[in-house]
Parts: sequence; structure tokens; C-alpha cells
Amino acid sequence: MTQTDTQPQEKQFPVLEGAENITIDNLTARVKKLDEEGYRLLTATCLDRGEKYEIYYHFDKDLTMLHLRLLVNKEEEVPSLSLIYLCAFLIENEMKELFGVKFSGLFVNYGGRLFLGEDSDITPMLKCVDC
Amino acid sequence: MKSGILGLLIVMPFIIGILCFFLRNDLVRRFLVIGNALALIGASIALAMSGNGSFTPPHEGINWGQLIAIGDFFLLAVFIYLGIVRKSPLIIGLAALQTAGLIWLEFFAGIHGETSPALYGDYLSTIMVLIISIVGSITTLYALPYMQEHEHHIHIPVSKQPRFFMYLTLFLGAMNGLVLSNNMMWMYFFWEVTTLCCVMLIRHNGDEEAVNNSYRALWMNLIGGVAIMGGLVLLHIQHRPMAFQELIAGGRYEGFLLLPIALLCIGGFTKAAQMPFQGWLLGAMVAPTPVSALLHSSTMVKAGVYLILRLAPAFENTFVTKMVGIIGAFTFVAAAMLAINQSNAKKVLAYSTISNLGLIVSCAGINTPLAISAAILLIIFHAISKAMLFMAVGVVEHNIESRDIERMEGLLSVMPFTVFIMVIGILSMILPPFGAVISKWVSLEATAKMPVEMFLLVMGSAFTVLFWTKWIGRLLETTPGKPTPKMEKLPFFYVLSFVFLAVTVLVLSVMAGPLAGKVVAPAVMQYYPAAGIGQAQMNLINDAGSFPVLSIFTVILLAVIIPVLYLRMKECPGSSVYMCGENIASSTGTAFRTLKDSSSEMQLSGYYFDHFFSENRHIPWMNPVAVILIIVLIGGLCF
Amino acid sequence: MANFLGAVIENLFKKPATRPYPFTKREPFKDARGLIKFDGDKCVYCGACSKKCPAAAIRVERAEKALYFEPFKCVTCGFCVEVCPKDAINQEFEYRKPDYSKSIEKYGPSAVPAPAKTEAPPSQA
Amino acid sequence: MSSFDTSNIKSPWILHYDTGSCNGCDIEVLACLTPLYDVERFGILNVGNPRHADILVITGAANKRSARVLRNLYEQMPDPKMVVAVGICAVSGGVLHNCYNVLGGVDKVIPVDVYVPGCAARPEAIIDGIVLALQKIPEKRKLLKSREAKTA
Amino acid sequence: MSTRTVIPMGPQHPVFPEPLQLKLSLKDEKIVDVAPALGYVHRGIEKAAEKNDFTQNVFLVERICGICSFIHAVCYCMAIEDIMKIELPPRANYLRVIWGELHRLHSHMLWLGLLADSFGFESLFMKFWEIRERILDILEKTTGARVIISACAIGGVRRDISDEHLQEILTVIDKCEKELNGIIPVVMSDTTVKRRTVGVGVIEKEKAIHLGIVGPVLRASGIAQDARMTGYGAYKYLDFKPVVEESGDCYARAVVRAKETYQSIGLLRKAINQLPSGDILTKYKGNPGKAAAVSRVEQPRGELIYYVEGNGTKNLERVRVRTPTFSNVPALSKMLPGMELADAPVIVLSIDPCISCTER
Amino acid sequence: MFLNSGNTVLIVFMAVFVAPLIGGLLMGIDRILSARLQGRIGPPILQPFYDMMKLMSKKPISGTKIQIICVFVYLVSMILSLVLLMTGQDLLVMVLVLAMGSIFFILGGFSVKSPYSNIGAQREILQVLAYEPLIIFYVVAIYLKTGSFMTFKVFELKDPLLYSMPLFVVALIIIMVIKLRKSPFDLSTSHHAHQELVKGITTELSGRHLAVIELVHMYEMALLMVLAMLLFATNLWIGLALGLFCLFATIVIDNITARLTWSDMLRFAWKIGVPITALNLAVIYYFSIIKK
Ligand code: SF4
Ligand code: SF4
Ligand code: SF4
Ligand code: SF4
Ligand code: SF4
Ligand code: SF4
Ligand code: SF4
Ligand code: SF4
Repeated sequence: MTQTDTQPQEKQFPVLEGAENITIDNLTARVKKLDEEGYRLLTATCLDRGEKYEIYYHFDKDLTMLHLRLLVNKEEEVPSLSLIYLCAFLIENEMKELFGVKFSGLFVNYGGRLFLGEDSDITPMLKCVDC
Repeated sequence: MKSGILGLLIVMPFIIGILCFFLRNDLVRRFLVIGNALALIGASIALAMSGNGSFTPPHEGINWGQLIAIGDFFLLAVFIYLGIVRKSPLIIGLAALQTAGLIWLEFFAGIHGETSPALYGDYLSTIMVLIISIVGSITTLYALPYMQEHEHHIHIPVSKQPRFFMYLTLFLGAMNGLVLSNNMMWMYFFWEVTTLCCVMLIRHNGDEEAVNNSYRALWMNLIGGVAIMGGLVLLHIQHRPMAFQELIAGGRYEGFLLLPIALLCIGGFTKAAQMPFQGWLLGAMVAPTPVSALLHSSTMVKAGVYLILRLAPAFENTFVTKMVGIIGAFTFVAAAMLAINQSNAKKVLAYSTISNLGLIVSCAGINTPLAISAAILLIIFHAISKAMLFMAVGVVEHNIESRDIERMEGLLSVMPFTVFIMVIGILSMILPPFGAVISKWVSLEATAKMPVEMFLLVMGSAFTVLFWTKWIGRLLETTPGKPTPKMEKLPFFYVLSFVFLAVTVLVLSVMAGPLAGKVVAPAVMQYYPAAGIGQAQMNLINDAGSFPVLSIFTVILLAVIIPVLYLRMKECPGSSVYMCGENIASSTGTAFRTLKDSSSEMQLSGYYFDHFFSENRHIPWMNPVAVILIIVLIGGLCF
Repeated sequence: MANFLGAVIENLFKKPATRPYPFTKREPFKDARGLIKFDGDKCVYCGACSKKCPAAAIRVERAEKALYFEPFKCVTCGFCVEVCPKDAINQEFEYRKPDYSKSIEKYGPSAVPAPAKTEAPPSQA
Repeated sequence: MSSFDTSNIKSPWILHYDTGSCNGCDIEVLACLTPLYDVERFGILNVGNPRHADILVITGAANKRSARVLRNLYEQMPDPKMVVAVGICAVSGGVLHNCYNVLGGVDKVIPVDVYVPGCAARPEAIIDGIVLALQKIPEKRKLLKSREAKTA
Repeated sequence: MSTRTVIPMGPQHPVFPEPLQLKLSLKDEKIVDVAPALGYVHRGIEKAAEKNDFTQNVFLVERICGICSFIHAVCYCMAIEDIMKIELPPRANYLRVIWGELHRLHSHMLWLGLLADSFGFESLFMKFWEIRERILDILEKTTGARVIISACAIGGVRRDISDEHLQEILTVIDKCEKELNGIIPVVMSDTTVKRRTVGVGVIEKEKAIHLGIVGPVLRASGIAQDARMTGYGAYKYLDFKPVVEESGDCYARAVVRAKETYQSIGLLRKAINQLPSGDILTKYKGNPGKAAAVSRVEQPRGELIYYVEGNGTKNLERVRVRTPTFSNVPALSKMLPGMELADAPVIVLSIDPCISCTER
Repeated sequence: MFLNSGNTVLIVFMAVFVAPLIGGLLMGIDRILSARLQGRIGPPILQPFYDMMKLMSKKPISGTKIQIICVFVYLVSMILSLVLLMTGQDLLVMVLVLAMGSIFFILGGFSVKSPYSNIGAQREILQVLAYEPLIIFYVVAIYLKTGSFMTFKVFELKDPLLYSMPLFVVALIIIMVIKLRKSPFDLSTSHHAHQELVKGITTELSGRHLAVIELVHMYEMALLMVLAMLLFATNLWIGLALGLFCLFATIVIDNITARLTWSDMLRFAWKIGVPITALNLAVIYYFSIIKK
């Protein structure tokens, strides 16, 4: 884990094969479309990329997976998918809690107390700077 | 001597009532009410001591019969007036019907109340007089502080207490008159007086609901009045005596001859709020609590069951007896079932009253000596317990501003004394060795040979246990580890009535054997060959079984006292309750931690089984069934 | 209901399936992954096992020529056995017995032949 | 041993709680109740309620939120009570030693009487562990009595 | 009557083998509202997996979950093998299927037993668990441990199964099948069991996808979805067809799992008969490179997904685990309201909750 | 009375001291039998006594005083009803006293502000609601046969009651299932933990207070046996066999059914139990009243 010393460049990180890039602005529209096409939301994976979060949304239809890749600055709010796929609320709450990702329009908000208790560390999944 | 006692019992309350109305002074009223109560209690005891006998008021000076007739017309006029004010053709019609009957009887048929004796106090009447005068008087005493508080609560500018106490005392007089009348015309008069008092008391608060409910009470009771009037007219047409004693002594009747008696019974059903006439009694709970206590325990509804019980020997072993038994048993089950869904304490009490009256009616209908004994025992114990319960609910209502049973959760730690009384009251309704259960035992043994009634009775008893237990459960709910509650401060008359009634119910329960042997059995044996019930030492026995009252009482008493003493010596360590490991120490002691690590109050509530027992679900079939049963009763006699 | 009636009645007349465990013990299966034993003589204190142990149950003091093993941390995965270059680790078929305390075993060259418990179990007497 | 001691040993009721285990040990605890191991032979019942329980059987490395629950449960058990930590996780944390949300070993939260190693702890080991715990009961009772006598 | 009962159910509760809290609002005993609270077993394994050596992680991920533990290891290894481009020997693939299906078998029996227990059918519970012990015995014989078998390794498997043991597996599953024939009908047709499961906790087909449910729960709602259909491992040679039920209630879920036990027995027979000989482990060198891979397999409870990213060192950049129960939990909030309190345990168990892998 | 006083003292002694021993043994047998039906060995036969002794020796941390008082009243009324039954007293009184005990037990459950205790108490009421009619019908049927509610009259019959009331065996089994808290109706509390109410109405009791409940169960078991024996009072050994048969049937039913909900219980008791008993009752009515 040496790359955390310098400003992390986006290209330093591997990109999942076949992932489709997406931005905050067209995320909801794209996901709505996927929903109409009958995709299932499998899960989302969040990665700490220094200044940014990289979030993969994994979908599946007829045994083929589709990955959406979203890069957002840490301060930015990500629109919640929980109104399209109800099940997203748990995934997003987890990201919010473990990584500190901000979401707008969360269906059920556990307020960072889904898995962690009062005496736990906050956002424990972030990469430690002195690691 | 006798006339003095009767005067005290019947006439004095009328006079004191009127005095209460005109002497608008709190202190004077207080003395009048207390004096009235003392006099009534004394007189009733004196009456009981003097044995049964007849009495016709002296003719000199006043023509009592005419006076009664004038009173009748006056009352009917009042009813018609009320009907006009309400613009209710129903009320006007029912009152007019009675007026027509009365006019025919008085002016065309030429009866002048000359049956003799006009008043007759047998054992049954004496028992009724005792209940009315003692429990009723206690209720008036309870009403003294209650009405003060009540008017304070609802912010009334001008006190309406004079009117209130007038009707209250009048009521007692009328009831005494009713149960002592031998002449049916007299009975009819007193009957209508109780109707009037009841209606006026229900509408006492004057708000819309009260007024509406009072009109409902009026027309329902007028139906009863019409039935009675019909019965009287019919009796006259059939050239039969219009006096109870002679009617009963006249032997057993058949078929059409039973019709007047059946009509009188229907009159009784209305007053006793039997299905389908239960509506008015439920509506009556809008009245101030002393009124409810009075209506449900010693007066009004008891007039209904009294009438049926009085007539019972006249329809022994007939079609009427079968139907009355079934109608009563049906009411018993149906009302108990409906009570389960209620969380309004007064409504639960009301349904319970209806249900118990159903049981009494049913016993009267079963009409064996044992059943009649059961009915009398029930009347006695129900009166005491119910008075106690209503009074306690009234006190609670003034303190927590609610009569919702759910709001009484954990009341034990706020008002231990009142709750104690309430619990005694409830337990006295459902648990051996209390009197009500002894009576129920007697009635069960009495019905064992009547499959339908027995079946209904068993079901009803089960329901009864359900709603009462639920209620006490709410009251007793306590949080472990809380300090022992302090006794609350209550006005003297509250404490007096509570203690008096609680002690009475306890003593009478323990004395159930002697009570049955010395009081109930003679009352039954007056009209039946045997009593079916008796005492063996302190035990209550009948032909088929025996209730070892004293031994059960002793054992249970010890079972309560020993742990109480033991716990007094040994403080049990307080600990928070089990909440799946997430209990937290909070001020309430009953919070648990839940999502987001936040704390949440645990809430508990009783079950109401909306799906199974709601009024909406059952009333629509219960009322028609009850109506059909009554139609069958009448129809069966006509055809 | 009737479906299961036969089964329960059959059970009633059958010998119970229960293994009378503490009274008669089953032979452990061959190749069962039981407790871990070190051979202080074979060991060269290279520390490979310690690095790979997923449960951090082994500490090797190279200088001291000592190996500290905490059996109450070991998850009996057998990974150390796999990585040891000298076959100094032996996994027995027996499982470890419960105890009142968590002991630590110290191994070294044959000066200390048997594993010594460094922590006396408290209040057992 | 008094007859009370005997009956204490012959009727251990257990409460099982999972403070963050992987399920492996949980199911082995459950398996103890099933026909092949049938711990009811020793009078063991799984009562599921701390107030009725004598032995608290814990599986799993203490998670921070669970630690609070564990303390509550332990407090709600009547004396004399025993604690048996089942599985390496409950004993010391095991593979989870470097996880941020575990305290590692339930003895960091409440006193533990018997440690049952194994990942997962085998039913036989669990039975052994409970038997070991039972042997400690008379001693605990004596201790409790002397403490009570002191406070009285 | 607006009063409600609000009570906690869990974390410590005898019907839940694992801690989970449902804050229930009841009217009488009808559930009107439910709020699940989690976090009683969250350990932080994803983070620990970043701190560990990637070879150690095989043992760590196994301990995410103690029942389908082997399958976790398989999924993790598949992701690493994908990153490192390791080709598996065919025998290893088959062995993974054999152990995987043995796990499914014992897991489904375990679940059927727990379901029986959730409605108080104790003897049925006992029977299922008695039969299950046979599978555990054979697992112990072949791998050396009953529960956490640690048989999987990157590049293949750690142990081979001898022919003698293969024969034994066949006899054991024959015996199991015979015994299951006696009790599976109880689950499928007993009046009292049906009374407690039919129409309870229904999830309609249309709602299923938005609730995100997976595995037998999804299949019970009429959607044929099973990660084994992708043919990973040796499944592509085994002619796999998923079990599907339509009614979407607890009964359907029980039936799906009951039928899947038979299916697993069939797959086992086939796999053992077709088992090729040869190596069981491919040797590899170095550390996972800078690449990411997603792998998915079917656990007894549904599809399991791993996202693994390497960075060229022996530590990994990220290990993301999406477990089936994590996907099934949101559906609980739709299944419970309107049911009776007594149904709550049955419904919660019907998704076969594995809180330990949900929270990791 | 048919008993002389010496006899009465002996019977009271038996009811108070011997009955719980027999009840406890039966409970032990029950547990072993349940275990055997499940293919297990099960606990020693004296297990219920060990359990009770152990509970006696533990330090209670139970909820409220009211509950403790209620538990004692529960015990006393259970003993009392057994004494009433065995001394040949009024059966209906016995049933009422029995019901009183249950009511106190329920009130105890209510008196603690604890979720499971409370819900357990609610369910216990429903259980009472379910079995009470059956017991009363049983009593009424006996009355119709003997012409008396006094138990001792049963012993004066020539023919055993069983011949005329065979369907009441079913009723007795239903009563036993509910009273002994066996599946499918183990709703308010149960011996084993795996159910939605934890330990239901007894959740908050511990130590010797819980031991009292165990003791009550022993008496209850004895009482149910005696109730069953009434059916064959002419030969008490056969009566006992009949009782044991009912118990055995109860245990088997426990092991072949899933727990149902309270509404199912009410439906079952009233839609099946009541009609069955009513049918038998109707036949008895026909022969004892209408025919005469
Ligand atoms: S390693 Fe440091 S930065 Fe990272 S989560 Fe832990 S404390 Fe926070
Ligand atoms: S915080 Fe954690 S991940 Fe970061 S450097 Fe420290 S140990 Fe490593
Ligand atoms: S067996 Fe596994 S846990 Fe035990 S010492 Fe070896 S590597 Fe560590
Ligand atoms: S046991 Fe083996 S691996 Fe461990 S230090 Fe010794 S030689 Fe090295
Ligand atoms: S590091 Fe420690 S806690 Fe983590 S798995 Fe290994 S032994 Fe267990
Ligand atoms: S000791 Fe092993 S099997 Fe037991 S809970 Fe921990 S990881 Fe799971
Ligand atoms: S799904 Fe359940 S059984 Fe399987 S590993 Fe996870 S927790 Fe264990
Ligand atoms: S659900 Fe979780 S614990 Fe269970 S097998 Fe799957 S991954 Fe493992």
C-alpha cells in the first residue's frame, strides 16, 4: 500500500473488466432503465480511492452480470437507489456507515448505526493514511 | 308501625328529593342526603326484622288509587312532552299508546286500584328493599363528593346538583315502591317513575350525547311500558286479578292466558336491558358515575329482573319459562362476548351488567327452585360488586381523566387503594369463594339438565373470565424495582362507600351458607315446594352438590397472607425485566435499546380481538336473533 | 399428523440414536484436524508458521530459539503444518480438551522436551 | 456434597448467546441437543431465558454491540451462574483477532469459567466443557454463601 | 382500540440462533410494524481481509459463515484464481462441487430442522438433525473437520477424497435419501405444518426483484435463478436445473429446500460417478496483480458474490462480500406486517437468515 | 360423607404429599418418553425433582411481589382442587377452584411489566378459554350419570363411566394437551425454549418462585390423572391405565404436530372439542332424561 503516500491517480487503480462508467447525474436514469429491462440489483461495492469513492453497482439478468462504475468526490451526495430497488437501502446504509458515503433520499436511514455501535470507530473501512 | 316503615321507604325519598330541589344549599342538601340514607337503611332493616306481610294504605284523606292514576297521567304527559320536544313520533306514539291503555283501564274498564292489599312485602321484596335501600343509599353518599368534583371538572356555572339529588332520591323511593307493590297499577306507576328518573339522570350533563342517549333510554323503556300496559289491559280483559300475589296464587296458566305474563316479562326485559334492548344501558354510561352505579347495581335494571322473578312461579313449566331461559342465556353470552372488545371501562361494566342480568333472567326462566335461588343470590352479589366497581371507576376517572382500561395500566402504583377496591370488586365477580361465583356455581348446577342453557352458560362464563382478567391484568402491571406506592388521599365518603361495600361483599361471601339457608331459601319456598338450596354449617349445599365456602375461604386467605408476610420480611431484589438482553436502565425501567442504538419504550396493551368480538361484527346478528326470540315467545303463545 | 406417527413410534421401539459420549468415546477419524504439537528439535525457528497462521497463535523468538504457542487461539486449520519447511509441526487426530484457563505452551530445542505450561490454571484445586 | 449440590449438578439449564460467531459453533451447540449427543441425559435444557438459566454458553468473539447485551444477560441470571466460552472466537478471538469491531474473547466482557477450544468446537468438547463447569458448582455455591454471610 | 404493544424480539431470543432484533409493533398479536436492528455480529471481516496475507484469507472467509463456510472459500478462491489466471485441475473442480453439495445437503437439513423447531415441532427437528449428523461424519472423514472444513485452497483443494471415502459418501447419501423419504413428506403435507406455513410471509413474483431476494426465497417466488446455472466449477458438466415453486410463501420455501436436498443427492451421485482422476492443486507463484474480479457461486441460502481487487502485494486492496441473507433481510419488512406474532419466527427462518455473513 | 375422618386425613395427606411425587414421576416419564420418541435417551426419571431442588437452591431475582403472591395462590388452589377431588367433593367447585388458580397465575404474569410475561398471560387466558368448557362438560356429563356433582358418587356407580362417555377420552386428551402445554397448543409457556414467547408467562420468575411453578405442574399432572381415573372408577387400576393412555396419547400428539396459533387452538377446542363432547352429552341426555 504505497500509493497512498502520493496523490492517488485514477489510472493507478484497476478497473473491473466490462464495467460501464456512469456519473451521479445519469445514475438514476440508467438504473431506472435497467429496472425496466428486468435487471436485478445484486449489490454495490465501494472502494476508497483517496479523494474519491469508486462505487460499483452490480446487476444481473439471465446470468449475465453488468457493472456500473461511479466515481464521486467524497463530499458529493450520491442519489439513493432505494426508491427504485427497495433492497438498495441496506447496501447504501452500509456504505454510508463503513465508508462515509453521502446519500440523498435514503428510504430507511440507519444514520450510521446499522452495524456499528456508539463505541465503534467511524467509517472503519477507509484506507488508513499511515497504513 | 308497618305503615311508618313503608312511608319511610317510599314516601320519604319523594319528599326529601323535592326538598333537595328547592333548598338550594350545599350543606342542607348534604344533611338531607345523609339523613335520607340513614333513614332508608334503618327502615329497610326494620322491615326485614318485621317479617313479611301486606299493607294497604289507609283510605282516609287521600284516595291513593286516584293519586296514582293522576301520577300516571302526569308521567305520560311528561313523556309525550319530551317526545314533542325531541320531535320523535316514536316516543309520542309509545307514550300515547300507553295513555290510551290507561284511559281505557281507568275510565272505561273501571278499575280503581282496588285490589287488596296494594302493597305486599314478601321475602323477595324485602331482599330487594334491602339492596335498594342499602346499596342505593351508599351510592347517594358517594355521589356527594363525586358531584362536587364532577362539576368542578366540567366547569358548570350554576350547580345542577339540586336536580340531580332530587332524581337520585326519588329513584330510591320509586324502586322501593315498585318492589313492594302488589297492585299492578301501582307497580306500573313506580315503573314509569323510575323510567323518568333514569332518563333525567342520563341527560344530566346536558351535552348532545347525553341528551341523545337519554332519548334512546326513553323510547326503549317506553316499549317496556307499552308491553306492561298491554299486559295489564289483557289481564283485565281476561278477568284476572291485577295483583301479583293473587295472580301467582291463581295457579298455572296455559297458552293465551300466559300472554299477559309474557308481556310483563318483555317489560322486564327492557328494563333489564336484555338483548335487543341493551342499547339504552350502554348509552346511560354518559351520565355521572353515581348514576351508573345506581342504575346498574340496585335500581332500574334490577326492577326488570325483579318483575320477571316475581312472575316466575306463574309460568313454571310452560313455554314462557323455556323462552325466558333462552333469551336470558343468550343475552348472557352475547353481552359477555361483546365486553371482550371494549376498552372503555364503563362500557365493559355495562356489558357485564347486561350479561349478569341475562344470567339472572335465565335462572328465572329455568324456574326450578335451585335456579330461583341462584337468581336471588346473583341479584344480591351483583348489586354490591357492581356498585363498588362503578364507584372505583368514577374515582379513577377523576384522577386520570380517562375511563380507558389501557390508560389504567399500572394504576396500582398510583392509586393503590382504589385499585385494591377495584380488584376486589372484579375478583368478587369471577373468583371463588366470592358470592357471585357461588351464585354462578348454583346456576350451573341448576342448568345441568337444560342442555341449551347450560351450553350458553358455560361459554358465557368463559368469556366473562376473559374480559375481567384482562382488566385486572392492566391494573396490576408494575415495573419491577419501583418503590412501594403510597396510599392516595380520598374524600371520606369515597372511603366509607368502598370499605362498606368491600366488607359487605366479603362477609356475605363467607356467610353464603347462612345467607342461602336463612334468607334465600325462605324467599323461594314461599312459592315453590322446596328451596333446592340450603346450608350445612357454613357450607352451601344443594341437592346435587356442596360448596365448602368456609374451608376454601380459609385456605385461600392463608395462601394470600403467608406470602405477603413472607415478602414483607424478605425484600425481593428489584431487577429490570427481560427484554432479550437489550434492557436499559432508564427512568421508567422499561425501555429497550433498538435500531440506531436508540432507546425505545416498551408498550404493552391488552388484547381486544377486533377480528373476533367486535360490536360491528356481532351486533348485526345478535339483535335480530334476540328480536326473533321475543317474537317466538309472543307468537308461541298466540298460536 | 399421521405422517410422522409411524416415525415416532418406530423410534420408541428402536435403540436411541444417542452416542453415550462421555462414557464411551469414539475413535477419532484418521486425518482429523485436531490439536497442534510442535517438535522443538526439528524446528529451525524460521517463523514461517507464525507469519502464515491466520489466528496469530504462534510467536517465534528466533534469537531465543523459542516458539510460543497459544492453543486457545489456534483454529486447527493446519496451515502451519503445510508451510513448515522442516515438518516440525504435527497435527494430531484428538481435539483439545476444555480447560478452566487459557494456557500458553513454550517449545524449544530438547532442553525443554515436553511443552511447559507457562500459566498455571487458577483456582483449580 | 449436599443434595442441593447434587441437584445443581444434575440440572444445568443453559442459555446460549451468540456474540458474533460464524454460526459454526452455534450449530454445534444446537447439535448437542439433538439425538446423537442428547445432552438432556445430563438434565441440560436450553431455556433461552437468562432468569431460568444456570450456565451461559457463549459463542463468538465479543462484538462491541453484543458486549452490552452480554452484560445484561449475565446480570439477569440468578446466582450461582457459570459461563462457558465455546469456540476459539469466544475464547480468544481466533481468526477475528484483527477485526475492528471485535473485542476478542468474551472474558474481556464477563468472567468466564470454562474455555472450550475448537473451531468449531465439537459437540463432544462442548459436553466436556459443561461437565467441567458443573464440577465447579459446589465451590461456587460455597463462595456465594460465604459472601452472603458477609453482607448479612 | 388504537393501543399497541411494542416489544423487542431479540437479539437474544430462543428462536433466533443468531442475534438479530426485530422491534415489533403489535395489535393484539397481529404485527403492524416491524423494524429490524442489526449489528450484533458485525466483526469487520472485509477490513481484516485487507490486512491479512491473501492466502490466510481462505481461512478467514471460511469463518464468515460456519455453515456454508466451504462455499465462501470456493468463491474467494475463484476470484483470486481469476485475478491470477490460475487454471484448476478438473478433479479439483469436481471435489469442490462434491464438498459444496455436501454442505448444501447438511445446511438444508439443518434449516428444515430449524423451521420445524420454529413452530415447535421438536421431534421433526430432532429427526432432521439426526440425519444431518451422517453428512457431518462423512465431512469429517474426508476433510478432518465437521463444520469448518478448510478444504479449499487457491488453485484447487487441499485434500483428495479416496475412492473408499467416495464409496462411503454414496452409501451415506443413499441412507440419507431413504430416511428423508420418511420425513420430507411431513414437511410437505402435514396438516399442522401446512397450517403454519401456507400463505405465511408471501412475496409475490412481481415484488421479488425489487426486494432483492435471492436463492431459495427467490425460487420459491417463481423465479428460476440459481448461480449454479452459470456452470462454475464442475456444474457445467452436471446438467443442472433449478427447483422453482410459485406460491412465494413459507411453504414454498420449505418445498424448494426439501426438493433441493434430493437434487443435491442427485448431483453428488453424478459428480462422484464422473469424477476425473488427476491433480487436485495447481501451484502458483507471486501475489495477485493490480486487477479486480467478481465471482459468484450458489450457497444453500442463495447467490454469494465476491469482489476482490489486488494491488500487487500480498495484501489485497479490497475484498467485498455480498452474502445472500444481506439481500434477503429487506424483504422481511414486507413479509411480517399483517401476520401473527407466532408467525414471526417462521417467517424470519423462512429466509434462512445468516446474520453472521450478513454483517461479516 | 362416605369417608370416615381417618380416611379423609389419609386422603388429604396423599393429595398434598404423595400426589406431587407421583406427578413428578409422571413428568419424568413424560420427558423420557418424549426423548425416546425423538430417538434420544432422555433425562433420568427423577429429573423433575432435580430441577425443582436446583431451583429451590438458587437466588431468585424475580419480578414483582404480586407475581410471587399469585404464584403461591396458584399452588394452593391447585392443591386445594386436588384435595377436593380426592376427598369426593363437588366437582364443579373443584373446577372453579382450579380456574381460580389459573386466573391468579395469569394475573401474576400480567403484574410484571414485561413483554413476554404479558403476552404469555394473554395466551394463558385463551388457553383457559379453550379447555374450561370441556372440563365443565365433563363434569356435567358425570352429573347426568350419577345425579350428583359430588365426586364420591362416581365410586358408587356399578358401570364405569367410560362405557357411556367414551368420547370424553378425546376431551380429556385435548384438556391434557392444553394443560400440560404440549404441542400443538404449547402457547403460553413451554418446557423447551424454542418458541416465540421465550418462556412466556413464567419468563420473569426464577429460583424458588419458578420451583413453585414446577411443583404446580406436578400436582396438575396428578390431578389430570385422577380426573381421567374417574372414567373407570370401578377399577382404579384400569382407571390409572386409562389415564396413562391419555398421557401417552398426549405425548405422541406433542411429537407429531407443529405448534398452532392461539386462534387455531380456540377454533379446534370449540369447533372440534366442544361438538365431540356435546355429542356424547346429547346421547347421555337422551338416555338419562328424555328416556326416563
Ligand atoms: S486504519 Fe486508521 S484511518 Fe483507517 S479506519 Fe483505522 S483508524 Fe481509521
Ligand atoms: S488503519 Fe488499518 S488499513 Fe490502515 S494502515 Fe492501519 S492497519 Fe492498515
Ligand atoms: S493450525 Fe492454523 S491456527 Fe493453529 S497454529 Fe497452525 S496455522 Fe495457526
Ligand atoms: S515450526 Fe516450522 S515453520 Fe515454524 S518456525 Fe519451526 S521450522 Fe519454521
Ligand atoms: S487474527 Fe486473531 S482474531 Fe483474527 S482470525 Fe486470527 S486468531 Fe482469530
Ligand atoms: S470458533 Fe470457529 S467455528 Fe466457532 S464461531 Fe469462531 S470461527 Fe466460527
Ligand atoms: S449463511 Fe448462515 S450458515 Fe451459512 S455461513 Fe452464513 S451464517 Fe453460516
Ligand atoms: S449465507 Fe452467509 S454464512 Fe451462510 S453460507 Fe452463505 S455466506 Fe456463508
